[in-house]
Amino acid sequence: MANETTVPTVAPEVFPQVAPEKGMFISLGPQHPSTHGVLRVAITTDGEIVTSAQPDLGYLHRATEKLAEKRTYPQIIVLTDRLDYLAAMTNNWSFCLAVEKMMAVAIPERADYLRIIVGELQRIASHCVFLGTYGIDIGAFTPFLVAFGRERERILDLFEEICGARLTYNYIRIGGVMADAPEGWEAKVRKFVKEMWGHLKEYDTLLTYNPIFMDRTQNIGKMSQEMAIAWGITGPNLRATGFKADVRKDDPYGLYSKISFDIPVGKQGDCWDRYWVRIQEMRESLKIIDQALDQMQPGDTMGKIAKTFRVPVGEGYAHLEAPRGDLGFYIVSDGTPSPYRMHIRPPSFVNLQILQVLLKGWKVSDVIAILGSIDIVLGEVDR
Amino acid sequence: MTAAEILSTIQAKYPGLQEIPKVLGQARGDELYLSVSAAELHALCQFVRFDPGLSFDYLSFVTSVDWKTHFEVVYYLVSTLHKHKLVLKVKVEDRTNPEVPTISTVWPTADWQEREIYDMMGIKFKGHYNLRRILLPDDWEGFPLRKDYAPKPDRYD
Amino acid sequence: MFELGPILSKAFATLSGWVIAHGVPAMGAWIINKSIQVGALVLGVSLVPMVLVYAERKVSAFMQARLGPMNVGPYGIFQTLADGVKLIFKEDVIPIGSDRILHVLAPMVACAPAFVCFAPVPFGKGLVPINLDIGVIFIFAVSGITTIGVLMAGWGSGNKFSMLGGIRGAAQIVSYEIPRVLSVVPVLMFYGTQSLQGIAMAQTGRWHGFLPKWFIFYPVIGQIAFLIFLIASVAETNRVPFDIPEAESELVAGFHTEFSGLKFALFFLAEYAYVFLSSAMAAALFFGGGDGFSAGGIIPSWLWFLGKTFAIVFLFLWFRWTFPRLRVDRLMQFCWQFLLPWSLANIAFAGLAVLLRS
Amino acid sequence: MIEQWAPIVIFGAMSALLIGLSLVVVTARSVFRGAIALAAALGVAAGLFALLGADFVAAGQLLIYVGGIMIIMLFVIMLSQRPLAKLDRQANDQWLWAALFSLAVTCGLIVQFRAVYRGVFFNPEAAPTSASIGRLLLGDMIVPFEAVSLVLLAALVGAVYFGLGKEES
Repeated sequence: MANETTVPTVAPEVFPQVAPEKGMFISLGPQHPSTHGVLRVAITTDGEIVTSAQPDLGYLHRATEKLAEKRTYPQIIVLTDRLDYLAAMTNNWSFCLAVEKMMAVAIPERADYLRIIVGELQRIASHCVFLGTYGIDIGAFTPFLVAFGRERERILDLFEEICGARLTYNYIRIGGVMADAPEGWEAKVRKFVKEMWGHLKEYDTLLTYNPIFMDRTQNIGKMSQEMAIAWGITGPNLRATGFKADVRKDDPYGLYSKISFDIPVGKQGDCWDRYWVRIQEMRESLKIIDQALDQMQPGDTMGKIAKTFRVPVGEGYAHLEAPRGDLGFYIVSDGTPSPYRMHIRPPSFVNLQILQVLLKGWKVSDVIAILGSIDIVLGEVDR
Repeated sequence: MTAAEILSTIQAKYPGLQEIPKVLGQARGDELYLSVSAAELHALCQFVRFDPGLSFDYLSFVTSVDWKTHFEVVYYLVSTLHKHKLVLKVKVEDRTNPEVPTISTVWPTADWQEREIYDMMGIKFKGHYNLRRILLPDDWEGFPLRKDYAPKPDRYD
Repeated sequence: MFELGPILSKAFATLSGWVIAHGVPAMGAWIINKSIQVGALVLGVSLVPMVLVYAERKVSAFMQARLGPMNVGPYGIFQTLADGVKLIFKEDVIPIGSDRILHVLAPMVACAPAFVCFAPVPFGKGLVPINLDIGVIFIFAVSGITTIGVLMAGWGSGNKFSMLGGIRGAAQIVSYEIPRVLSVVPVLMFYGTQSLQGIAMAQTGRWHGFLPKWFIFYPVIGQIAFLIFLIASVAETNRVPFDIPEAESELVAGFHTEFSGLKFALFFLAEYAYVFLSSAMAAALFFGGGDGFSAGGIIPSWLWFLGKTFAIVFLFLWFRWTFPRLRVDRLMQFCWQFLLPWSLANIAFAGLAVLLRS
Repeated sequence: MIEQWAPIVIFGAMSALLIGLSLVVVTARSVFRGAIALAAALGVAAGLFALLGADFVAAGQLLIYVGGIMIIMLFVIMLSQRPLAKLDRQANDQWLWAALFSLAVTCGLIVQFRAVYRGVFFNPEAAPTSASIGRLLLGDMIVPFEAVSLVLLAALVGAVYFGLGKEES
């Protein structure tokens, strides 16, 4: 097209065709056990092979961006809780980062460490849900009740203790966090971290290295690095292709620059790699929590912020590494108490697009394995 | 590359392009902001995507803002190789039939994001292979994120 | 002391004597006796799934760090009963697009053979409902009819997921039937009979005074045969890791997606009855049936038999709550490229062993 | 009395059922229903074998025909037909000739059977037949038995050939 001298890294077959093809048509969802919510995927198959797949969204659309234009900034934090409801902490955090960036307020160090601790706990909780539901997708029921019902429940108990809520926290506020951790909370987190190492070993024997599980997921749904970047894939899905990319390292926010941790990467970007990267990430999160607990000193947890405040005219974009990838908030302010325009860059929505090309050519029974490994939350896809 | 270096690299190829300067007191990140015309957009995107020095291979997001008099489409580009950023802004004056060329042929990730902008703000992306509503029902009237959108009263109003 | 077999045969002899004394012809007495036996068997077979469902819930709960049913009755023992009552009173839905006759008949066709299959099972010494000479083959033959019920359900529901489930089920069951039958052939060759009771009786005795003469303890041949039989039986009963026909995450509920109420309960009943049947067969074929370590002692043979059967049932439950599901093409590959060659090789080994012995 | 009449009654009922099911097979408008009726008819035929004391043949009939061949046939129908498709008459305009031919065959069979008929006998306590069948198949009849398996082998090879040929094109 424009530049003849460059070689496009995006292969032409990457672009999906919308023309309906002949063959058997299967409408997977919106009421199907494996679509993790209300997603519908329209699939046409030629025998066992998928020839086209079109995700159909919007069943959970709640007009968050429009609502935000009518709310004050602190009120919007409540809306962000409902986006990725499995990782509400990082949603709060990302929005607050964007507003704080525009207002240029300083955050007390203790608040920043608390944010890191709850953010990483949230990542573990979210990956626990992934682990459980992916197990169910593959047909193993026990990991679900172990990871979802035992470990995640303990994290939710910790959250309940620190902010009173179990799912929609509204804990991270503009300028700091809602409240300091109650007495003894840090010791409980330490105890949990210690025990979680053992539980992760249990997951490995139960699922990760189970031959049937590996057979179902290895070499299935392979994604190349170029393809992943071109489609804007972020988070564990991108890292599974072997590409070291993590907002916590590339564009450090909070106090992540003071903490040492690794970015686990996969080898070939198949379903098993995507799963394995998440398991490894839980280990890294445990390390981060330990370090943050060590470095945290007593102090204030809220910066100097007026009760009612205005954000200066202008625009700002801040993003962070949510459990599902690069979550960003783009805010345009006209100086009034509510944003003029707020755009959410949702990792699930962007990651989900690749299904259009990723599912093609795989067997029908692999569809579930691939869909589950992308790990989407419909609350964030539809907003 | 710093913002100045990116600007000079781009201006060597497209001398007409101007940076959007930061107004005093305005809140804004330290990314390079460029104003692009709709006609130039596609070629420029091809250039910044495949130029080895710039290599903006990752389109973080595409969005649009309704400024009442005109629309503004915002492209936020990141290079995963050089870790530098670039913001492109396209001004669309025509409110009745706003049109911008698609860049989903450069970054496939723009596919659904452009569809969402079309869905919410009614900006058409010329050359997009599948420009349909994505989140709202196909028979929805109007574009909700426009500032002049008046929701139809339903039975609860 | 507590052997049921002699007591029961005595009781039935007394009954028929009493009936004949009252002027009923011998054939009538025979019919009365058999009716009571069949009634008892059907009742017992219907109760077994209830016990198994409860066991499944409790076993899975303890494997998953939870308690399982606790509310209905002490430790939730009446939960299955309550569920059964619920299923009976549930609305019976027949989808508009379905083939009504097939839809209604399917659960019956799937369930009825499960009851018939228990006829030649030796529940203890002298405790076999009908001692068929072709017992093993009879069970294989009759249980094959269930597959037709599965296919009828898949087709008659008029639902794509059901049909995919039915197709998968048919392919799977027909394939796994072959290694399953072949894995039993060495047993038949060793004992020279097809009667389950005859096989179980032939396994009494001890090697060197302590090791029971069960088929499982024949070196190599016994273990291979049992493993193949166990794996193929899991596949035949559509249980994890071979639950492809009703793969929840892929096919909603497979062939029984459109069934509700009592009709669903019948499919459920059939599944658990077959789990019990396969375990009972394994106990009789490979573990000496009612043969125990204190034969003639305190523990009667029927308790030994039930104990062994439930131990094998536990294996089924354990598999289900541990393994993920195989993919459908891998499933076929496993059957045809692994199980079938090994079961054929095992028959060859067994032939050699029989030749050397004689 | 009852010992004499019961087998006759059971035989009559089963034969009537068999004939009825066979009629359903040829008249059913849905192929699938026809196939199900065929499976049921084969099952009843197994019952007839059992009635005659041929226990092994009855079990074999069930195992191979109902549990094997019929399932494969149903499988093929499910793969090739659409459920809920418009039901159509399954017979074409040659049904009259087919009926006449079947009638002729039936008459021939009746004539033949009359020559060897010795009365219906009901023998539930008959000696097990599997051992003698085994001896026959691997003894006197070994040559035809192996010849039949050769035919099956040829069919398998043919199937593999066609299966491979399809993949190449």
